[in-house]
Amino acid sequence: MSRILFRAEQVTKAFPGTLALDHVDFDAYAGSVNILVGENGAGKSTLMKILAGAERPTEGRLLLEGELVSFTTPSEAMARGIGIIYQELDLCPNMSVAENLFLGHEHTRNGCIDRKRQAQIARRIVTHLKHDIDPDCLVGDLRVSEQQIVAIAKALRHDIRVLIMDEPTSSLSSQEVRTLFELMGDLKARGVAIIYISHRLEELLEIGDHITVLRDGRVAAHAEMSEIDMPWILHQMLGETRVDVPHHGNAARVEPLLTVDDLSYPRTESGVSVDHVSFEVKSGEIVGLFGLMGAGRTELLECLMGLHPEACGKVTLAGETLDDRLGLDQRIARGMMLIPEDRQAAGIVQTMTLGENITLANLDRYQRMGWLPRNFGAEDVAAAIEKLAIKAGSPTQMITTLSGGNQQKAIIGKALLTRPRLLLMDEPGRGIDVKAKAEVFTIMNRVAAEGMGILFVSSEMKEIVALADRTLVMSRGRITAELTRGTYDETDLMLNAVGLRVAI
Amino acid sequence: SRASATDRTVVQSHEGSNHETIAIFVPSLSNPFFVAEEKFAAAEATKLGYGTMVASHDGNAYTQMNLIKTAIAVHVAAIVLDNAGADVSITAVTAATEAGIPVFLIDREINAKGIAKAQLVSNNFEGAQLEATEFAKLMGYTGSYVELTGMSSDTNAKVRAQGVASVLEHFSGMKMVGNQTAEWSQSEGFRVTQTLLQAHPNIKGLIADNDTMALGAEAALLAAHRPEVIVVGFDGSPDIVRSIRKGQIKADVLQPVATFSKEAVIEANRYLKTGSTGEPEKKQLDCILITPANVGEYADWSMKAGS
Amino acid sequence: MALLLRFRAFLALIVLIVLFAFLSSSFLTWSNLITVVVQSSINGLLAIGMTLVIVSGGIDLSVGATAGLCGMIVGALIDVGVPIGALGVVVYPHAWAAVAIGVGAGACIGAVNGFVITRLKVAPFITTLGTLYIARGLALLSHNGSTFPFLNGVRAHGNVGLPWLGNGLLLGIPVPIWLLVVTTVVMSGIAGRTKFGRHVYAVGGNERAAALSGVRVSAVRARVYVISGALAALAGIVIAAQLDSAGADAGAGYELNAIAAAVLGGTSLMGGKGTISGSVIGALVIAVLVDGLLLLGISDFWQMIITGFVIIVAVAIDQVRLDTIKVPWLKGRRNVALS
Amino acid sequence: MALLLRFRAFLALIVLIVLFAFLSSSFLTWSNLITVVVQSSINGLLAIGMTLVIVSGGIDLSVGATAGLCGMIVGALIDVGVPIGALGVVVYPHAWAAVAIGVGAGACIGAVNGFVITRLKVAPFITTLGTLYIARGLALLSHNGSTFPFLNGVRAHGNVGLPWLGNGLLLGIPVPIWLLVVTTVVMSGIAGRTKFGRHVYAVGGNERAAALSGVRVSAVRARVYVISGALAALAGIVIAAQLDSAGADAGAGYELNAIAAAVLGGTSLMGGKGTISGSVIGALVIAVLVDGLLLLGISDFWQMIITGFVIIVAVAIDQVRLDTIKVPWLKGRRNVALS
Ligand SMILES: Nc1ncnc2c1ncn2[C@@H]1O[C@H](COP(=O)(O)OP(=O)(O)OP(=O)(O)O)[C@@H](O)[C@H]1O
Ligand SMILES: Nc1ncnc2c1ncn2[C@@H]1O[C@H](COP(=O)(O)OP(=O)(O)OP(=O)(O)O)[C@@H](O)[C@H]1O
Ligand SMILES: [Mg+2]
Ligand SMILES: [Mg+2]
Repeated sequence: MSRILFRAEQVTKAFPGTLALDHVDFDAYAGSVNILVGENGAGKSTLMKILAGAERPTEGRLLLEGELVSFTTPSEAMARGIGIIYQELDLCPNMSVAENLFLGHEHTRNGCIDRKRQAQIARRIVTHLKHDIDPDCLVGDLRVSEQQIVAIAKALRHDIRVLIMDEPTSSLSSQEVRTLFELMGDLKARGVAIIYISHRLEELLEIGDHITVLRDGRVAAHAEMSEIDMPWILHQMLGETRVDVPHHGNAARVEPLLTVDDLSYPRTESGVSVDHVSFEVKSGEIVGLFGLMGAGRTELLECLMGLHPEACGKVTLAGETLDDRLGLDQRIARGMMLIPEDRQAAGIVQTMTLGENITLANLDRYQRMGWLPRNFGAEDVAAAIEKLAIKAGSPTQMITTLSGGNQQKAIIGKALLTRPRLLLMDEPGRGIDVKAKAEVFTIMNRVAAEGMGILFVSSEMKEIVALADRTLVMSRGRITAELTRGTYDETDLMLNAVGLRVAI
Repeated sequence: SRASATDRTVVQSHEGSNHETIAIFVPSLSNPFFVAEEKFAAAEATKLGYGTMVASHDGNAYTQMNLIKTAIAVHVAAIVLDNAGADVSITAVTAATEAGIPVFLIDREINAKGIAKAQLVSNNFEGAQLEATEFAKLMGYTGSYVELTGMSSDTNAKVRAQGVASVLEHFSGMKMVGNQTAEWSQSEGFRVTQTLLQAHPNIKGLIADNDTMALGAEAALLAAHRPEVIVVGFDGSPDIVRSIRKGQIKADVLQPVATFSKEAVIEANRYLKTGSTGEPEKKQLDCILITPANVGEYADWSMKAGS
Repeated sequence: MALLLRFRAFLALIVLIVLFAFLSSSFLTWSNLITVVVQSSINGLLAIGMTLVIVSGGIDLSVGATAGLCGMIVGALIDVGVPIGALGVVVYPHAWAAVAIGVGAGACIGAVNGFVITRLKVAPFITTLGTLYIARGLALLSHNGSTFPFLNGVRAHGNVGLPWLGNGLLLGIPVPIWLLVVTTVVMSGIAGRTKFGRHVYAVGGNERAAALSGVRVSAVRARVYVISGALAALAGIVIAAQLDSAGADAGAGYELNAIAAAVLGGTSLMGGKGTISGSVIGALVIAVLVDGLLLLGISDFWQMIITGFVIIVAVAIDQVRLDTIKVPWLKGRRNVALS
Repeated sequence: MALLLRFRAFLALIVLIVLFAFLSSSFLTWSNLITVVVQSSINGLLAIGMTLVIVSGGIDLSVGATAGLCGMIVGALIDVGVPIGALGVVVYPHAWAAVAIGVGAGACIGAVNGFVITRLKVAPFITTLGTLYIARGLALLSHNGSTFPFLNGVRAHGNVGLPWLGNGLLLGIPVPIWLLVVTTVVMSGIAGRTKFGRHVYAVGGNERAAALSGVRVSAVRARVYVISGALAALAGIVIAAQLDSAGADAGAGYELNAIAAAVLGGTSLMGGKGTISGSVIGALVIAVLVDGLLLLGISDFWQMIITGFVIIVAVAIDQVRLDTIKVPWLKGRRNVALS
């Protein structure tokens, strides 16, 4: 058994109304991947922030190679060789990739920042991650997945002994996950202790060496990865709860709910992002949209939602042709709803509470003679919290104090509450735990059975295969394949997604 | 003036020796003229045994109303006021009078009689005529000039501009090529003069309707190496007088600020003691022309000999 | 959180009142307290509109100038009337009609702000700075820099009554206080209990998320300026009514006071946070401070210095308090936010 | 993006210059252009400091008052000297020493702002509003509301030379222009090329991310106020040198102009965005506008109205342009942000 490099002893963290961590012991072994799993809100991120010096524990102590350490700032932890990739990407959108990578640790020459050198190193790290993001590009102009790469690159810039990765793969495609795993292999070989958090359980079995399961802020179990299997993980995480999602099994109705005809959205620098796309979604149908990162899935959904009025093509919803200039609100009123990909930038209203976020899109229904009654929507909020198992002290808790997965659930709750006819979901499963995911999928099945049409983007092939009645595969802005449930597997998906080469 | 600096900084007790307070409200804290006004009035009040309540309404009629309401609410004995506008101030003065608090106006009148107990003002119109006459003489009754006027919404700005015009329009050899407000401000005076010099490089003189603008204009002219341009001002501040002594600004008009500020307090005292000021309500006090010839007699906002 | 922010200005208010009550025998009299509240009413009205604007993520620098211009409009309507050129007659609108026209004019200025900000996409600061200049210039131009005196109208013209709005009493309480109270209650309701109000908070909190939730971002943003303009007009008319005359420079510089009241009351300039009642309390704090210092007979330069000091301390004390007493979750948040 | 933002103010500047050149024969003369640049220098200096502050996510309302107070300090040092009480003598510091002391005093005021904002956690708006009052009050108190006239010193006292800073020439160019140019170049360098400068942008862009990356957020935030204070002091001293007298109300209201220049130049009040050079161009735009309108001999009320109009149009025109010509990536972003 390898050496314990970093150790947390009896760590407790109290927030008002929540005991996020309750006397937790956690060990990270050198040269191994130390897995941390648990439901949303179990306290994983909180523990990691404590290890990285971004939060102070209420109680408990940290030992780095047997030496007692106490960090008051993240820099102190960084100086001791602890690198972290936060769950909520902490990047400055107004600055370039290179600047973000070196923020707080700039290379200087004669008092000035050595931009050339920084760009060089940045390019090297990014290339190492098998990407070609321009170091001078503004981070705010990057897509979420690219930002994730930047965040990873940022943690790798240092000489690290401990690398904490809080859901690094939640917005990466399987190919990128591969690259990341290779990289983790290198780091392991160099004796780095990697702490790895993910809700994609199959990943864990693949790369983990040790596993710790957190439940409600307490350590539920700890084991060597070689000795356990998936059912064990599920059992430790969830207790007796069973998670499997039966397919709704309804026959899709005939009449098309959404018809997209020759939709294009131009983009001068890099060709097109949506390239003459035509397809249909019937009511009661769940349509998966698969593709690699940058395939244009997000932009396709945004075009449907009316976020890009200069997109051209014909979109018909329930027989009504939607004008290009039809605003977001009018599309929502006609029964469309989008669950956006970027939770922080487009999903939650940071200044509002959990309850206010959930009810935000639904205020019309609560109005009584133009006024909102006291405690309007309280029942809906309570129902959403219960149904989606949102872990929160109360509906009046600020949304930003919720764990990442619980924020995502709140966004899903908000969208479902509007009872749309067509639900557009861009990576809805990002960062939510197995149980919640199963819950969301069950709900998707149920509302589909009730006649809602769903178009959902996912980078997880398993999800798509399990859930979709029909799957559209996108590659470079085009739909390269349409696959019907039961007639394809993950390999087919991949082949079609990689591009025209294979498909045609 | 350094001695007086200290007594201003003293936090005066709300109640004076005779347990009564006189409120003194002026339009500005930073224009030397109004500071002098306040200083003379406050000194007189203290001398007569009153406490003082002093504040600036910044030329804002609403702030003035609020100050007066506060004064009413706490029952000051009298109010000495340099008001914020001939029309807009009537209600405020009326309110105080109706509350039994006599108001003594200084420096500017209001467009109503019989409300204030006194209206002691300099004769701005005649003063401006005095200034313009001297200016015309200095110009040799020929040449082009510009005028800097006060804040557009201020009564005295209009009166002075009219006074100046009433004289200068008679000299056909003199030509006004520019007329611009510099808002009573020194830095605005500087800026506006700089630009006016670009549009009218050949001006021979500049007549400013108050001292701060004149000083700003003078600085701009010196910076542009145009010391020969004739500048005259209006108010009689020590700064202007220093400039006249140095031979820069050519003439100025002294307002009897020391006189009317003290007089207002004296009349207030008399009114409080006897129920009457014993004087007519409206009094216009004459302004005095200051030139290099008589500048030696100037001291602290007044002329020794009263020439 | 909202409660706490309101609480903060409230605390400062209480401390100031207690302090002045000790230091000056005149302070805690009915007449002085009424005076203070009346004095806060103008700033309060402006701060209410400003709060909505700031919460939506904007700023409105034009409120002072709008107040001045709309006061002039009402002044002109009452003093000069509307000459009907062709007929050679002059029509005098009723005083309340004049008020309505004035408030409408304010709303129009607000609508222009809203249009420029949402359609021409000019930053709110620039837009409202522009309308500040334009409105002030128009106010000066409208009567050539002069005031409209005597707004109590002429009985024969059927347009008397305006001064009541400034100096009248209703159930023994001055009308401006009623206006402030009613506006506070109504606007608090709108902010907290209507769809529009909640949308304002959402837009200020995260514009994109709001848009994706079906909020008509542009419409919401435009409307807050209309409200702010209308309230500014009302404030300007109350000023004119109190002074019984309308001056073109009325309200000059009031935008800063209104912003200060809102921020004192807990409104965040970054948008999304703030309450109407907090801002009104902020306006009260300022009014109490100005009144109290005057009562103490402190020399005017010192009044300024102390004002500056108290404004800072009022907010700082509260911060210290929060750090000292045990509110662990707040402490936690502070640590995350900062090193 | 940065380039584009700078470009926007630049476009407005060019349009205005061309316009005025057509309308007034005096406009496009060497001496007038020099005058305009000199007139923009004060606002330019203030706007440079303000830009850093705004980029960091703050605001500095105290710059005008700081300028006034520091002008008074230098005025006192030159006019009155430093009386050494015990010895009964008066020491007159050299003019440049006085300037250094004045700038130092400005930096101190900035340090107080920074301390209150970062340690006592008072909002920047409130803090600097407080120091605005305090500094203005102190400036008035310092010489009892009077000015210090005649700052050219006395040769016997060895303290001559100050007015050169305001009206002197160096290589035929007025000194204030040199000051503006040098400050622009130096501060642009600091903002764009040094660790500190980039940290300012990072803090304004995402404070949390910056803190988590090891940026000393408090130190960065505090320092921008020190710089702003020092530049404000320099501006105040230049004003005093130009006028050859230091007045307590110098710089009153300049904070709004400085913010306007920064925003015109593309600085976002939400923080994180803006360039030094953009703000300086913003200051030039304002100076050209004010100068041009005055040259045209337009009446002052109309000057105001037109100023307001041009400020808005200058920014709006640019927006229209961006929507019309094809810059799709910008379009994309804009549309995402709004409906
Ligand atoms: N600042 C805060 N104030 C109050 N409660 C908080 C705060 N931060 C976290 N919490 C609570 O602490 C608990 C643990 O949160 P944490 O983010 O560690 O969960 P997590 O295990 O990372 O979940 P996820 O898988 O969703 O990311 C949650 O209940 C959360 O609501
Ligand atoms: N490296 C790149 N640089 C610039 N543009 C790119 C790059 N990679 C992809 N794109 C463009 O981005 C568009 C798709 O972006 P979008 O975010 O919609 O894709 P997506 O399929 O949703 O991917 P993701 O899984 O990352 O969300 C494509 O049109 C492509 O032209
Ligand atoms: Mg987490
Ligand atoms: Mg996507």
